[in-house]
Amino acid sequence: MASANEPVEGASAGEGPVEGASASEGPVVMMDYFMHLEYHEVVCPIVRRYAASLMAGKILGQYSPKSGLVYVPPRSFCPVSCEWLGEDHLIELEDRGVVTAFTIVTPVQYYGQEETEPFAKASVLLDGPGGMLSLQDILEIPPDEVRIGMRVEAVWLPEHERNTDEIGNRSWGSAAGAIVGWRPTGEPDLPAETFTEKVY
Amino acid sequence: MADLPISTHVIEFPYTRTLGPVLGPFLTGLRDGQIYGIRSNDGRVLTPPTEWDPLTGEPLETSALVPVGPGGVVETWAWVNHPTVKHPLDRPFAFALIKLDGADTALMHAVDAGSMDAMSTGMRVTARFKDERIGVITDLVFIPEGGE
Amino acid sequence: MSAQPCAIVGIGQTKHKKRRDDVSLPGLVREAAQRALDDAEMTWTDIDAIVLGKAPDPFEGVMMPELSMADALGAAGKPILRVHTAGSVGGSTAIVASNLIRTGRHERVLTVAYEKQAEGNAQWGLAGGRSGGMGAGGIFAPWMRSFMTRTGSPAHIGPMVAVKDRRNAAKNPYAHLQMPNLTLEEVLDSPMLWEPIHWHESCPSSDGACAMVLTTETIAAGAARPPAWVLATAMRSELGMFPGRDPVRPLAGVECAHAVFDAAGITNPIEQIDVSEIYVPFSWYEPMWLEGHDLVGPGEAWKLIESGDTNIGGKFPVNPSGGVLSSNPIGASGMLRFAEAALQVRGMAGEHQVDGATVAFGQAYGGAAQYFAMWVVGATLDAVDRKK
Amino acid sequence: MSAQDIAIVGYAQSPSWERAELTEVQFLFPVIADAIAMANIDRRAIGFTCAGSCDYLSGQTFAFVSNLEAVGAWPPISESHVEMDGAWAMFEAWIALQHGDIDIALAFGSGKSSPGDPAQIYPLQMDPYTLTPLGADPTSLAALQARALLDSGRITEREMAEVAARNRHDAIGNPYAQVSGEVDVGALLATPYVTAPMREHDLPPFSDGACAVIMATAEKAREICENPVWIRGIDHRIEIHQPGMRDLRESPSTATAGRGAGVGDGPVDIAELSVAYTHQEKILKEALGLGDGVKINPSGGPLTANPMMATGLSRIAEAARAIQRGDAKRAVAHATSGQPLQQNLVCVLEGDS
Repeated sequence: MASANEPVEGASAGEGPVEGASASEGPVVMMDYFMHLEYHEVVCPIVRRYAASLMAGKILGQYSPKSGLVYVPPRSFCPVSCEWLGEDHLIELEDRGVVTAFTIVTPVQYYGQEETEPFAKASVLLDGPGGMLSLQDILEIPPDEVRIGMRVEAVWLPEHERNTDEIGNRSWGSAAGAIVGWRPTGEPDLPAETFTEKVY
Repeated sequence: MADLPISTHVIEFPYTRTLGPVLGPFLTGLRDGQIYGIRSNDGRVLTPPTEWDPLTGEPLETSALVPVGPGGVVETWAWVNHPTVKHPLDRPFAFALIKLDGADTALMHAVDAGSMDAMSTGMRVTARFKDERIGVITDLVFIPEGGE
Repeated sequence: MSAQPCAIVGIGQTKHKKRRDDVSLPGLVREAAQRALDDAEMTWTDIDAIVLGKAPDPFEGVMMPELSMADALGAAGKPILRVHTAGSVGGSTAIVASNLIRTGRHERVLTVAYEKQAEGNAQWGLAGGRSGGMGAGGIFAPWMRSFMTRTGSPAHIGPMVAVKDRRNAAKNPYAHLQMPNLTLEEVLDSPMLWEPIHWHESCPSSDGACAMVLTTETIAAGAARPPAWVLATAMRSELGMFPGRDPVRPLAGVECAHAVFDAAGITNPIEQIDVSEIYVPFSWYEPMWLEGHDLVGPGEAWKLIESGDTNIGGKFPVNPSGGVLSSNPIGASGMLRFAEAALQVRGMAGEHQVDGATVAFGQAYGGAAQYFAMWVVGATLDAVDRKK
Repeated sequence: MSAQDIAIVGYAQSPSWERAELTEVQFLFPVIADAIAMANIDRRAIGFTCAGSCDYLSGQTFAFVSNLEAVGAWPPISESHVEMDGAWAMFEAWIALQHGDIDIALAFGSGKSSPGDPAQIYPLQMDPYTLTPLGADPTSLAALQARALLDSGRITEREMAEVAARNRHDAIGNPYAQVSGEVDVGALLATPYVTAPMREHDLPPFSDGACAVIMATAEKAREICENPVWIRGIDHRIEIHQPGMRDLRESPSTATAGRGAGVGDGPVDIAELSVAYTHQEKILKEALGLGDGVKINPSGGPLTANPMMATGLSRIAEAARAIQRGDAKRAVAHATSGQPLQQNLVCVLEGDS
């Protein structure tokens, strides 16, 4: 056994550091590691139904009789009343509603960030049976004019341009590929105070 | 099941890892074609070098780096028939625990032996450094000693 | 079987910075742990069990780090647990560790929490790796706006909290951002990130770690420096996203506070708590939690803040360490709150010490303001009774 | 065991799917509901809940938050989460029960491996500087261990194949198994190596699944359950991380945890061990000092169903089921984490005398 700090003589490729081009002379203080992971997840049945309804120009939700809550997109169960929800709990929702909360995001640059201009994301409470779509894009109005109580309606892509492949199991309230966003209807605003509780 | 719609989702990020007083010199050594271990408080030479005693957690003298290798003995090995994109070689190769000359613990690394038949426990291997090196563990692979 | 007392005899933290390029990932964690061991006058081999906490692994790209960090934490042959409850993780980790002492399972427990955010990017992590991320502030902004409307709080209250915390941080050698001369105008002039939050009202991204050594009453009797005693702990979680939830005053936060105060025997928190370290990553969360934990009544928090009562020397000091607004290694921030509360009752908070503090409150929250971890610590086991 | 006696009063598992159609929270939801129903308690009687899962499995930074929906955390609950197998979540819940202020706790583990490629994800579990960049995957690390054991003469490739055949035979009739059936050892040995010295049958299937276990303090357990399964001991330990600094042929952390859990304090009828690779049965059996009379993995074990983050807790549920069915009086359950067998948890269960 060679003594601990002498490079081993003998047939090894050479003694001590091997000559050869090394990128830079100074000490190495950083190490890069490029993580790349791909996930291919089966779209669950209820999201498939939701995506299909969007292709047909309709927004499907699920109503929970026990809790009285409406979930959109539908989730197959109600986490509040802990009851499983099936076909007969599906309901068709309105494509009009009111902005209950919004955020004007000034995009911060990070790897993969494509946004450069401030954008508004809003929670839209749908008319009729209800249902709350979050993180929706507001169109045809500058971000700083978005306000609570504003009446909005969905802006659908033409049927032949719709493509809901992007809708996966975890796209919170996404209607990507069918609804481009929500535009003001021009109707008078509803009083903002009624929504301070429904900030969701 | 085969025709069910699939949603694809990629997470990707270029992490930048700071190295500190032991890993910095260790990877600097690899860039310069030299493998280092570290002398533990009980006199053993640990490879890969750590800032602490792995058994007790007590701090080590971080400047006590010791050159080891480039040759060494295979303590155990596995033949990877189907390498993934994350593996260091794109053709079948061996992962091995290599007790480098001068070290008291084994380094896990890849052996580009060409075929499984070239591999055996107890064989000697030696480091084959890449020409272009940047200071990462993949700056080298091992080959059977006396190989090309 | 009543719970046995749990003492905090060792506290350590790193100098929090944007990027600690002088240490490896385990080296950062060991820096805090070694300081906690030195404070406790214990060695690595004295420790029976380790409880590690941090926020999502994709922040550093290291999965289940307790596995690769076992050796660095002297864990070989010992039990180690890794807790993960989003932003409150630093607090819940400390609570899980204290349970190991209070149930008599172990006698010397090292608990560590960290985040080395400069290895990755927190905004990328919070966006789940996707473009157009909201950022935590983006999720919280509408809730802050709703709180301002509900309580009629004037717009300068948030900026006042930012000035207080960043000036306090100048008295905390470990804090990341230290701005002894920050003014209200500078905060109001700084760019708006998510309306109504200005740049100076939002937390930095930091590399940092925090560690504590917890032990039994008998072992603490021999401690070189006064220990802090865990008087009560509580954790609550609630669903994050469902119609009808009130995220401005989450029920989990209300119930967690009542549970921890009841368990500590606190009947009038605003009077009996000497100092609080609470999770305020965006300025408006100070008033929101003062009311959200029923420390003051609705519409009262901004008055307390405006009067300077939450400053060091005020009636109810909040975040004398500078808080999350000044240092935010996310995984460690919760434990920093718990540890700073313990430092206060040990009389070891140095320049930002609240004089005579014997009862302190540590709080952390996470996720969509849906995870809560809280503890009350005292200079003595009967610290609260002495206040009555 | 000085800790207050605590018993398992309910448990449930999902089937083990190669590729689940439902999302993780959707298939976890009925498992928790079934465990609660078996324990015949009201959901609100649960004093503490602890979850085990791993964000990286599903590739989402806050994936564990959605699992909270399966627990029905409204009104708010006292809950925590470990980024580990559900068996460690059970340990944390078992500790919480010893506080004396609650009397029922829920622990669960869930994981969906199918969306990702574990061979590409799991290298992130290893040392980020010296092992992750090599893509050191669990199969390769297990193969290094298998080779070391083969070289020591303590096992042969035939004996490894026999473990696989026995597990698949025993899995016949187990509704939670994904792989089962009668296989010929000779035929298995004729198949090619995947990662030598391991063949297909030496490796676990990829599985999606979930498991939940409900525990109660002695007094509450006797009140709500006819045949509670007593937890006589739980202990868990971790070993050094770098494979080159360990003797892969041994599992000292399992031996220590086994002593801590009191395995040797009485006869053992069956043992549900987290044998994800055939050669590991020998290592774990010897580390726990289990004689040949002990039936190993009557459920078929992880070689027939291996839902990550739930597979360790499933061993505990299967052992409890065997006791309640009368197939065993005293059982050992084992969970593992880290590659290979770096961290191990041992639990000793006993039926009512």
